[in-house]
Amino acid sequence: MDFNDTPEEALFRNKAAQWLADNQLTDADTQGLSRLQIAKLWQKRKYDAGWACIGWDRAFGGRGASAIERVIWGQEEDRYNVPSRFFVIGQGMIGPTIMAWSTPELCERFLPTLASGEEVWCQLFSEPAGGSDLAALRTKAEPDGEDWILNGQKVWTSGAHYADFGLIVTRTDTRVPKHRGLTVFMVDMHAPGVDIKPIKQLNGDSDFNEVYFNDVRVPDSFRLGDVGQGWQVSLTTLMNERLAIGGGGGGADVTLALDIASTVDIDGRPAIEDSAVRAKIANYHVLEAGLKYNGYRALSALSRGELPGPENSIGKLVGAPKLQSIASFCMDLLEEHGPLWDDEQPLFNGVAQGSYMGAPGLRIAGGTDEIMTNIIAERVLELPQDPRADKGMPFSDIPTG
Amino acid sequence: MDFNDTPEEALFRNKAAQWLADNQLTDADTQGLSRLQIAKLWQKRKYDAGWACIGWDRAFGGRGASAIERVIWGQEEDRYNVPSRFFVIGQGMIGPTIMAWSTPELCERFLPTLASGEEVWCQLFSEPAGGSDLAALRTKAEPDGEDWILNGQKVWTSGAHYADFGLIVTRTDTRVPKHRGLTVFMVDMHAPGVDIKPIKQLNGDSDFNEVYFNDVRVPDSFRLGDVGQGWQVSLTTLMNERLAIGGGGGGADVTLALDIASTVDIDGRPAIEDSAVRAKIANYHVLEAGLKYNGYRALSALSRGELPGPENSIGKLVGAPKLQSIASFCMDLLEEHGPLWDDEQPLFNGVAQGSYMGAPGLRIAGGTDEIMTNIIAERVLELPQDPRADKGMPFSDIPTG
Amino acid sequence: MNFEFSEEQLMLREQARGFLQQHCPPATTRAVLDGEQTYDDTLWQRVADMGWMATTIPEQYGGLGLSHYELAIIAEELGRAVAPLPFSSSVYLATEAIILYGTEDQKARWLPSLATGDTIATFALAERPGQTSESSIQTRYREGTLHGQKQPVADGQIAQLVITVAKSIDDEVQLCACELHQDTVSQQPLRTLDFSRGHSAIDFTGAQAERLSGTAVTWASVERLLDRAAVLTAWEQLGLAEVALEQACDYAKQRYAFGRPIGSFQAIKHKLAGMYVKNTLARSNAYFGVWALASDSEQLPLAAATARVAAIQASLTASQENIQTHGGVGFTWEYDCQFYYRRAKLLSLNLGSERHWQNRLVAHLQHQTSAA
Amino acid sequence: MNFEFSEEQLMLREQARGFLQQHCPPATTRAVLDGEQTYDDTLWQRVADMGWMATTIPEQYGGLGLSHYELAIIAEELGRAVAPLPFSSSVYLATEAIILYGTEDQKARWLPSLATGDTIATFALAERPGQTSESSIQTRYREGTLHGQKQPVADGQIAQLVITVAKSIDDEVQLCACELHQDTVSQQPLRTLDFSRGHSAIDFTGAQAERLSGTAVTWASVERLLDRAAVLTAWEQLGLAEVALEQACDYAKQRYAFGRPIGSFQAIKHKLAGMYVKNTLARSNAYFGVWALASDSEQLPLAAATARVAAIQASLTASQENIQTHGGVGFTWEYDCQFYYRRAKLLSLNLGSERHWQNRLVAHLQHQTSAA
Repeated sequence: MDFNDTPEEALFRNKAAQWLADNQLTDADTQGLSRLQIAKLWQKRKYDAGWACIGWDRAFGGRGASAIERVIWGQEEDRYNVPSRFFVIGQGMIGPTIMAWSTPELCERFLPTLASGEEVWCQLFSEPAGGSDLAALRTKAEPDGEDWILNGQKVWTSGAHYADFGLIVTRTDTRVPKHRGLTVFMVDMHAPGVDIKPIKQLNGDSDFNEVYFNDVRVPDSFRLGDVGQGWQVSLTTLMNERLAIGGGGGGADVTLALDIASTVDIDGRPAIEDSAVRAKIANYHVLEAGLKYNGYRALSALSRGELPGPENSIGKLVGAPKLQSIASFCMDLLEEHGPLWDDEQPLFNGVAQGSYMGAPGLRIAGGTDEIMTNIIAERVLELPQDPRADKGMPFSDIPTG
Repeated sequence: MDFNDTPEEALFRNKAAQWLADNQLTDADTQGLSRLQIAKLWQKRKYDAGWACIGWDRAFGGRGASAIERVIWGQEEDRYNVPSRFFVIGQGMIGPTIMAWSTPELCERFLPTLASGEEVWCQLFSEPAGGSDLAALRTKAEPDGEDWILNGQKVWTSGAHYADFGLIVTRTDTRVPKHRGLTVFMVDMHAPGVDIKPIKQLNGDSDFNEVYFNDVRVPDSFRLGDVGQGWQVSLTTLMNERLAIGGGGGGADVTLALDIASTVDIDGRPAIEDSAVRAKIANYHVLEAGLKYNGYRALSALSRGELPGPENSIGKLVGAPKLQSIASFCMDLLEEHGPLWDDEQPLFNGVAQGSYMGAPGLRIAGGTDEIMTNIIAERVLELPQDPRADKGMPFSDIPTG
Repeated sequence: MNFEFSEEQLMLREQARGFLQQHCPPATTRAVLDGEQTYDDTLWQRVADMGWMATTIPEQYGGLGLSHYELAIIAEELGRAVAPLPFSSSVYLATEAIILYGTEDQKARWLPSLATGDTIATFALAERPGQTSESSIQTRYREGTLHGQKQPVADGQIAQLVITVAKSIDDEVQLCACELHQDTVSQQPLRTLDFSRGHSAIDFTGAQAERLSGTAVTWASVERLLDRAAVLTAWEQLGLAEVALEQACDYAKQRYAFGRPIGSFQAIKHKLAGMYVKNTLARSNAYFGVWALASDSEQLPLAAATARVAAIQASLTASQENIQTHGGVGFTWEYDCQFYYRRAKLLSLNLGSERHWQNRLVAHLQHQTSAA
Repeated sequence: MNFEFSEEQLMLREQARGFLQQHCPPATTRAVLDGEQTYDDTLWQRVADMGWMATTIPEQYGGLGLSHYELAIIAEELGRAVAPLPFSSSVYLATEAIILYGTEDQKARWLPSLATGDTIATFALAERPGQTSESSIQTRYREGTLHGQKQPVADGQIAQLVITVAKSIDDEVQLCACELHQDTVSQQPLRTLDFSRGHSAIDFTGAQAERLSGTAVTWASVERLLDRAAVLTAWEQLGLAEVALEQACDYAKQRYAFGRPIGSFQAIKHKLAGMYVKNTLARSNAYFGVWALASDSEQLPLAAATARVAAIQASLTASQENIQTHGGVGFTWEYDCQFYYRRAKLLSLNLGSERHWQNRLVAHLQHQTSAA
């Protein structure tokens, strides 16, 4: 066990740090560009130098780096303020799915442009009728010659409004139990019949969309896996989602809480000297440090060749409620000033307030706290499943309220 | 709304207080007697003066008092150190069941001796195979002429070793769904074939027993309700249990926590000045005060003629985990001295330690935390039941692992 | 002993609930959230016509002379409706301050128009981030004028009058009444996470003001005022918590997943039962709180702190877990869950945080214990 | 970077687990709980034969000279077995103290027999109820003798040697080694809620003692010793927490209610998942703790406090909810759930409470932040 770099790792870290220092984006580079354009510019620069998707095979634009090297790269890149969220879904989740389920030709067609950031992807899984119950989805795909015709509605689709392609799960058979009638396709988001409507969230942002499909035509060659094999294909994506989402992700944290508690007073003394404040900060640190070292341990497992397992659900399960709680706590430290959330008058930059308003979404998107807990109970602790009212039932017969 | 006595109530309180002052047990009275003997002596003294089971009809030995008067009496009696737990089950739960389901003759036979403490009762419901799933019980009752023959085993029976009679739920039909094949009897605990074995708990006490029935004969006249109506009869007992158990019941509480925190130091200052300590004590007070006023509100509802409903489950649901938590907290205040639990060297009389060791039982006996939560969810909030694997299934076909 | 509201009081509740269902449906709150206004002035007029601002104002000043039981009932209903109104500022704080500490003249001058709602008043306490205490107050009252900055002040921009906590030159605490429409008063709007209630920073640069001086004012007077407002706010928080629980239960009964209502899953049903438990404890503590308030009991400080802490805990939990129960739709702008989430956090910090009131609670427990 | 034990270390774990399954089954703990002895001396001998007491003792003093990784692995297994042994007193505290602070002569005198287990040693810190701090230490060391009372001292009655925290006449902190078999030392047994471990009050009335004086000792030295012991204890707590979770899972899979395993009810399965989450966080923090200990990192104080707080929380929850999952049988004397419940609470207070370590944790966070 060693929490420090080996000599080889230190060498790699140096090399990465050097490249980053030499190639970081300048103000001149980004002048007048949107966040997305900046992200694409940076991604392309990395790609051209062999620093994009470094864990991927060189054939697909990567550099065949190890899991530890990926982490080192991530740590070094994090020192710079570079936008990355636009590619998380495509590179973190969909790329591996394409590799696992597609033909060499399609890999060559799609993976390099995914790695270079030239094409952005989104994931079209959730539907109004199927949130936690993902497999209850209803979007239909019907064969039509060499093509398929898609009709239906997806929801909670991040980045649909700037995505070029989407990975979509559809229902191709309603007469079999729900997990068995699904099929996955790659769909061109610019195709006729694709209609995208942003969803405004309670925090005022619009990170998600509704996506409507009206007679959208997809060639059969864009199918991933066999017809009816969509559930297994989706699981590849979801398994990688656990790694991609993780526990971190900015927002209110122990550092912010310490900062605020060192600034404001309680009874004429800095709040950080208050024992109740200290106890809470200590508990949050236990969660943050635990998740951090947990991530390191998962990485060691990956390095030994193990697959990312359901135990990785813990990152989001702990991280999202922690974000909500610590954000609330930071506001409490500010007392009556806590609710102030004004960009014009920044008080610790509104991070606590923004986190408090964003956290409810994090506790739901990508699997609710309850679903994550169930995954741990059933797939890690191997406790028996809930009785399944719809088990073995043809999809068309399942009660929907 | 008034948290003070009305003039009539004040009069009643005076009368009660006066009688208690005049008639309290003296050291001479109790010299050489066991706790049970003292309890019986006191109960008989109250009975003879019309102060036993004061809510019951005069015909059964009570005084027809109102719900509020019962509380006032309880408050006044609580000022004296009188043993009462021996009669809680009989008077609080079984008496009302007999009144509801029995003949006038049997009421006259059993209720006065129950009120006077001359006969003690126990409740024979739980079985090894049916804990939370009470209706899964297996003790058989088979007809034999005018009698029934009982065979089986009960468990977690409080006071079986000093009880004269017991209220027992038996299975009289295994071919119907589990709730429909039950029948309730009153059984003589001194009858041949009744065998009682104490259960040693983790705290070293033996409050409960296993009770074995081997061909125990019970006359049909001792049946309560019809054959097959045992579930409904049991519900009367359980409904009254919620009121009888309540949330209080001594042990570690905010008063103890305040006492310890005012005695021990943290960093050279009394622990009570520590903000983390204060926050915890405040939270416990919110629970204790909430339960107390909740009890008062339930009482007002009773006074208006409402029946004790499932919302009364909250007392035990909150009270038992609170006891465990505050006991643990009190030990924490004592730091390394916390685990000391020695009668020879009393440190706050070992109340915290005793409570910590007793609380696990309270969280389980009389309905686990989980069962209580389910009752609130299904019967107060009217949320749908869990899917019942055994619903409508003949008892004999239900999986038992 | 009787631990329930009277028949008349329960009728008032029913009436208030019906009124607000009609005149303050979710669309009303949403309109303020979406629009430029920081309150609904039509609703304010309607509520004034109902006489709610007049509830506890004595009859000789144009009030109804009712008790705090009635006011608590109204508070609960306003909480249920997440009403976009300056009610708490004007009624629980400013009006109460004048009734408690004003001179005969001051009462006669301000209470009648507060009773009709023609005057909106507010209360200015906090200055800088962190806990407000006697020593943190920097605003000065000298020779009839106010100097300093107060923020955040709820409803400052729609109020005509503000009761301000200040200190005299010799550091004595003062409650000063100050008309807001003066050149020596300037305001900056402040955005909060609940913009269905307006807030601002108020600068007093020598504004004309007068002391509430019907009775000697000290920091203890301010705390007494806050204790009283805390009870009424607890009822508002409780109303909010209960409606959040009701919404969550309704949704859990009707939304299906895996072929059955999500409310049949213990993960959801036990979450909802937990919310019920917190709400119930908060309600019972609020009962004791309002009794202590209405009967001017010595137990008010402890009762208020207990009601406040319980209400904060219940309302934050209920508003968070209502969203969680709704899943994806719960955190959309389109659904109403957000109203409770915003308002619950705002109310949990108006008047001071959970930690602050936990601390006060224990102080009064200690006081009670040492007195016994 | 590598966040896992080595193959050899994992083999040691397997070997230790097998050894304890054979020689310290639940019946062993039960026998001590039911009997008059406060430890199992046969097991102590067997463990000594395995060389566990010798783990980190340098080879020149008869030890194995292994790292704290190996000792943590043994600690975890002893925790799983709820072993009725004075291991923590003798190894994590007394032996460590001598290695850290003893003179060459002192090490040569005591370490060899501590390594073989022939000497059992313990550590005496606490005196009166409440938090132990530098100022609360009253025991005096003067002119080679000890004066004062220490309680509770774990394993005092079976130990031959005690390392005692005392103060010199000029109030300087001292660590004093004192043989217990002297007329000037008397002991009173103290019963705790975990009587599978013995405790006593020790009176020193002029007992012969000597200072550990290989290096200057201050209160910081005591804290450093406690930090190191806290990491090892966290591993013991973790072992206990994991076995409690395993038992609860096993029972939940096999016990039926309402026609299905209770582990299929979310009320139970989510409870167990919650225990798993706490255990997992405790484990990851314990990894960082043992790395900081083994590598003598500057981060040890923060790592130790974090591991300690996480381990306290995980082990208390696991031991409580294991009983709860078992229902009625869980709180009987006959079932083993009680072992974990008793030991978890004892370990949560040995070395100081959760609050104490939370406070230390934040002190080191502040230190780290201000250093950065």
